[in-house]
Amino acid sequence: MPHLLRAAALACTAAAGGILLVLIYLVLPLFTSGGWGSVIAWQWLPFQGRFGILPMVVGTLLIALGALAVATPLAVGVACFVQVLAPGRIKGICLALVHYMTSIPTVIYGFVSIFLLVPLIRQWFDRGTGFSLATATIVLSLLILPTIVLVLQATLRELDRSARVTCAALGFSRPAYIRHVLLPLCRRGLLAAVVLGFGRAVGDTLISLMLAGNAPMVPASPLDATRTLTAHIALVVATDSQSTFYHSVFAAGLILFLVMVLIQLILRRLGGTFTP
Amino acid sequence: MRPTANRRTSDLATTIFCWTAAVLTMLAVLAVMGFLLYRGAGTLGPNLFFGETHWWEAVRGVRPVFDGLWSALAGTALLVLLSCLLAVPTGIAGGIYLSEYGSRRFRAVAGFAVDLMAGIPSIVMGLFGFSLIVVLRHTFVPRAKTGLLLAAVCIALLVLPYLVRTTQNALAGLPSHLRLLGPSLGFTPWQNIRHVLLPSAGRGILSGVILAMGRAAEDTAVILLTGAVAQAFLPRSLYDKFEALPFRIYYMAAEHRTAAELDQAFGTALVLLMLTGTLFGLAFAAQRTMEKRWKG
Amino acid sequence: GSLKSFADLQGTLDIAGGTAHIPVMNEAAKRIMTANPKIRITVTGGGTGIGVQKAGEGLVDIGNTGRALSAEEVARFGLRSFAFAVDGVAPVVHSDNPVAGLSVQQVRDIFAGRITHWQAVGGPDAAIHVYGREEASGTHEVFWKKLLNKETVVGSANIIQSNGAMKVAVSRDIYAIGYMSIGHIDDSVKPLAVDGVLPSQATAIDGTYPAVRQLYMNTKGDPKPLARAFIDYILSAEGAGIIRAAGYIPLQ
Amino acid sequence: MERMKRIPEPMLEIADLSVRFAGKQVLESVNLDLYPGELVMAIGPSGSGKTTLLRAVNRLNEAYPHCNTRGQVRIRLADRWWDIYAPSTPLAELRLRVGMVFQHPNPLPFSIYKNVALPLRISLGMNPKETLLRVQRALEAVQLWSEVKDRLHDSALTLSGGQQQRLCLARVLALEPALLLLDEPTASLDFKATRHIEALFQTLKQRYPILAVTHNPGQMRRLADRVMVLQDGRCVAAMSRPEIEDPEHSRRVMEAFF
Amino acid sequence: MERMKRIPEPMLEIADLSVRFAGKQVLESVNLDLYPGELVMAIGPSGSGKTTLLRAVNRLNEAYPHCNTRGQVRIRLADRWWDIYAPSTPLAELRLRVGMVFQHPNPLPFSIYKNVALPLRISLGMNPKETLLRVQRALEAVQLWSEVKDRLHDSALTLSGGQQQRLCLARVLALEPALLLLDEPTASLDFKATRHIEALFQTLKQRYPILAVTHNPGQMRRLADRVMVLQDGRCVAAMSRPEIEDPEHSRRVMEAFF
Ligand SMILES: Nc1ncnc2c1ncn2[C@@H]1O[C@H](COP(=O)(O)OP(=O)(O)OP(=O)(O)O)[C@@H](O)[C@H]1O
Ligand SMILES: Nc1ncnc2c1ncn2[C@@H]1O[C@H](COP(=O)(O)OP(=O)(O)OP(=O)(O)O)[C@@H](O)[C@H]1O
Ligand SMILES: [Mg+2]
Ligand SMILES: [Mg+2]
Ligand SMILES: O=P([O-])([O-])[O-]
Repeated sequence: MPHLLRAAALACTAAAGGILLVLIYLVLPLFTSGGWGSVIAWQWLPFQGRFGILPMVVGTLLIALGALAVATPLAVGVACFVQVLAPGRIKGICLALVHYMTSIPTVIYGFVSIFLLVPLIRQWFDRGTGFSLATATIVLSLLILPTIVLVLQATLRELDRSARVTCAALGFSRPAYIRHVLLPLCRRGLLAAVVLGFGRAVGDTLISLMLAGNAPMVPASPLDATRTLTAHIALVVATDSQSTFYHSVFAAGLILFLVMVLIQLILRRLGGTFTP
Repeated sequence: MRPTANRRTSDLATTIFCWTAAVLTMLAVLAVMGFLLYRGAGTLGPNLFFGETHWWEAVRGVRPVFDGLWSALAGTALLVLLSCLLAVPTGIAGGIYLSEYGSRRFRAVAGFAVDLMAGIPSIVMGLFGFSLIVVLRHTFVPRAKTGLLLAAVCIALLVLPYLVRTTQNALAGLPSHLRLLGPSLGFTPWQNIRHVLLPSAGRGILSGVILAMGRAAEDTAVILLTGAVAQAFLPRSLYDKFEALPFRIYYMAAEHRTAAELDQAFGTALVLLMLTGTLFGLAFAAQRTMEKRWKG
Repeated sequence: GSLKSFADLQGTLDIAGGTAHIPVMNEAAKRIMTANPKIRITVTGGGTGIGVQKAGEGLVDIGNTGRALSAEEVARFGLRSFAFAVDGVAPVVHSDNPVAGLSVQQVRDIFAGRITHWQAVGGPDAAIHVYGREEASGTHEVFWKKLLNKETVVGSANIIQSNGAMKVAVSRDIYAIGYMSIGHIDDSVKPLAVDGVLPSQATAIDGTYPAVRQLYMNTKGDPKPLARAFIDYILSAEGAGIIRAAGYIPLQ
Repeated sequence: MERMKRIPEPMLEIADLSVRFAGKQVLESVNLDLYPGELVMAIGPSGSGKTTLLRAVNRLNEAYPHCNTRGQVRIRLADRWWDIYAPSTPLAELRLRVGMVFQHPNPLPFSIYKNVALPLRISLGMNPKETLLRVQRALEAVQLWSEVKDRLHDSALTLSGGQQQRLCLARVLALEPALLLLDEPTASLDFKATRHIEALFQTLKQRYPILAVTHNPGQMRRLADRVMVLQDGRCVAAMSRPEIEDPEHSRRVMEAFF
Repeated sequence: MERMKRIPEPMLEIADLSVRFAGKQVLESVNLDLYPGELVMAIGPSGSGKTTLLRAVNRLNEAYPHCNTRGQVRIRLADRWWDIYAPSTPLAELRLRVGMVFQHPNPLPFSIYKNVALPLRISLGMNPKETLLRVQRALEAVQLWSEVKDRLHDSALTLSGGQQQRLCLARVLALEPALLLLDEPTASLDFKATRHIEALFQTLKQRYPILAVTHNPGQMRRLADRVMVLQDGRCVAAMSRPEIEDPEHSRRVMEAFF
């Protein structure tokens, strides 16, 4: 049995390595042809030979970080609510709903938002088309919320099992228990949850593609349209397959990949100090 | 007997914060579902699924379905099945190995690889699959085409790291006395895993599987590049192009020509929602029964 | 040239590419498959770029383009083109927009971002919401070459992925302006007269409206029997009927 | 245990207390008054309901599923009577004033220092300097200070069994509760440490009345002012100090009920 | 503890054993031979390394981070000597033959029945019928059967402290190990139950030699064939049966090292 397990683990590792190698192989032409200079730039004007994808990098980060900033506090609140504060019945309903949220498809969030949220944003702010950074951020935060809540709550549940009675006996009120025992102890779980959430946010294509407006520029306000790297790939992959134009798609893919590497490295470094 | 004012305020703030978060979230989800129900419920009926085609002929694949989502439904079901078949055993096994066996070094390397893979956006995975086919065509397999198998493989790769990580985390999160106890009773590592650790971690692992299945059913970006098309009918082999519900929704959301078609799109979204909901319900029930069994 | 020629054929035919073509392709596929259920035709869009690329790589049997192939594309992939219809590309606005026509210069100024307010062109007191297409689109290329004089579309324009989607987007945004295939235009959007010429298939064919192009099907090398039959069918009299019904002018 | 007439008012009043878990009767009609300055011990065979009795005093039984409690538990704090099971009672405050040491040590997965300091900081809102002092005093009281003063920031889970038990006692003492519930507080301690802790209890009971559980007849003889004997959830006997001191009598009681 | 010359071969040989946790010396050069039919007790103040010593015998210390063990531990099974720390030793089998009862009861979060039955099913591959019989016998041996026979399928976590302790003992006995390690196995038991368990140990030691930890001098006097006294991780004294029985001598030893 251990051999089978080992084989599976090796397969997982090999797959990751393989994907990385293929991506690098595909980006190589950019290095040899010196196309990098034109890709790492601020202007996307393909017909004038300017293939800058930095605006998309900024767009990606803005949307993902924005979604994280909205979703993380919400998720912490929901997880603590479910684990500690919710009365029995409501706890069940709330938890079931959050579980259920994981099964709501991205495309449905996008689809519904086009008809529900976009017109609202357009009317309320009376500026822009409604397809904007803000719209995508809000919807994306809803998408990554259950991921964060569930990962976090799994940690909370274990902690709660061992600490609840003790802390009750020490006279901690429930909110104090949340603030001073659960939250500090679940830092690791929270971090893991946030990373997973960030990964999902950066990686999501459909919501930004459908809602962010896809203008290849750095937005000046939350109501401006912007384009993420993922949407960029979806939009530009529809070109013939041997120009710089096309290779910039792989550059976008590689940048997404490298962002993740960076985050992982930072996390690992942090990780050491979190061992209990 | 009275707490300090300071503490009372913080407690109140914490309570209000948690309640607000929960209520907001629930409202948001209910709004999405309510809106879909309101717009889509009216279209539910045999027509939505099979259009003008007779349902029995459609189900058998004798006659193509126009203006119905039957083919998309079947395509999505096949896709989820195939990709889970590939990913679930591998992912769980890999997770167990990483958490219970691997050497420190291997664990670090493999763990990092898995994390990286978890970071690969689905569109990049699609791009990878697409490029792979192009490369294969130029080299070993000149007849390689995008289609169901490729999409399933890419989606399997996409959900694999989630499975590995949730398995690993669920095992790592177990209290240490559980880990000590098996060995002290003479279990081999594998027996300890099989009979003590896995059952205890089962809930966590299963929720990982739920997450994975949900993703497989809903992912649009991967199949966008690896074989989903707007009109294809039932695939006859693993290499055929196929329709899928999420892609159909994406397509119809942008392309509907009439109000009736838009209503169809809402109906399709509702069906997809019910499908993922059912999958989810099944997994949930399985989780319950499993829990009962190992506790008894 | 007619449905009967499919009687002995079977197998799968994959079609992808230009989004202007989709109504024609879908209708033809539907008729062929109804006549002979042994044939399976898959249709999807993606845009002209996808059509060139997928047909070129051999991933689909027929790749559609909304523009003529460049010499380089033909040389690299060995593609053969089959033109089947004439189409124009028109600027469109919401049907409630009081603006009915613009000068070429106004069109250029709007899409270049120099005119940002509807009042500047006699419209309502509101900002102009510009919608554009992705660069790989054939529709975009024609509009950009023939009406915009190769001037870049303003960066803040919302990018839309297909002709159908452009129509939906413009019809839902009262201050929108976009451009799309004339064949796709219906009541939900309003084409703008350019220098007094209202874009329509009639003005396109008689040469008074400038932004005109042909729609092509492309195959890698000579088409295989099923693809051959499909192309022949589109180019037949029955095919012409389908093309006309979709709002395009068949090439005879 | 019939109520005894004394001049001072009791601190704790348990009247007709019954507890069921999933329908199974675990405690039945238990009565007890606890007076200031007194250390009452509950003894009884394993599974007779001693722990459940202690947990009933600060409503911790409710943390377990299918628990049903009837009867009355009242506590006098700052000259006011609180009905512990009344919905309006501020439960957290109450538990804070009722210190409980569990049968098996349950340190939180924090550092040694934080285990004692956290409740002080949170529940009493103490400032860091005062906290440090109080932590040290508490650890000294249970004779743990010298053993851990160099590793205060190690995880409490690395302590030995006896060290953990003393840590949990220190954690409760630091809070200066109004009443102590001790569930076999010296079970994991060596005899020397036990003697020390017992001496500590002798002083403590002047300040906080104590309700303790023990399995050790010697400890009972050394410490208890009164004893209640539980069997199958019922209070089947009681002993006063003279009776406890009479070896013949106490031996007879033990033989009868164990 | 200097080796004693006896005719039978020992079952367990601990030679020059040292254990460090994160650089801190917890055991230093401990030696011990355990002969068949013998019950040896380790005593010593809290934190002196008793638990660590027991855990060293079946390599459970390794489950904690930063543990470093030196020295030799050998065990004789079916007339073959096994070096416990040799990489080639089949660890799982070995642990199966070395039964250990922990200081604090650690039932698995399963049902009462499954807690005892699971190791039988898994490690010994016993069939269900045999298992049931063996479970019942083990629970009877620790006098738990009558208390739990109606609720075998309740969670073991709902048992009282003493019941949990007996359950864990039963779980180990059911496996019929070759050697028993007992870490304060009666700490949570009332005196009657303690006596019973002690009598059980008296019979058991004929079949399995026992290495036990206790805090109870009385228990030591009643049970131990030999005693080793630990202090700060070092073996500082040993007592043979006559010395243990001599109240004066044992009192002096205790006074000296606690
Ligand atoms: N949560 C629970 N659910 C069901 N039964 C329980 C629960 N807690 C305790 N019991 C049962 O109630 C009885 C009394 O338990 P309790 O823990 O009060 O005993 P105890 O007197 O403290 O025993 P010990 O001396 O062994 O600790 C026991 O039979 C026990 O199994
Ligand atoms: N995992 C660990 N990490 C660091 N220190 C440890 C660890 N385990 C034990 N120690 C320390 O080693 C010493 C001996 O611990 P051990 O548990 O062996 O004591 P003990 O003799 O069993 O004491 P007690 O009678 O209190 O159970 C203690 O000071 C303890 O704090
Ligand atoms: Mg108890
Ligand atoms: Mg110990
Ligand atoms: O027809 P197009 O999608 O290429 O504009």
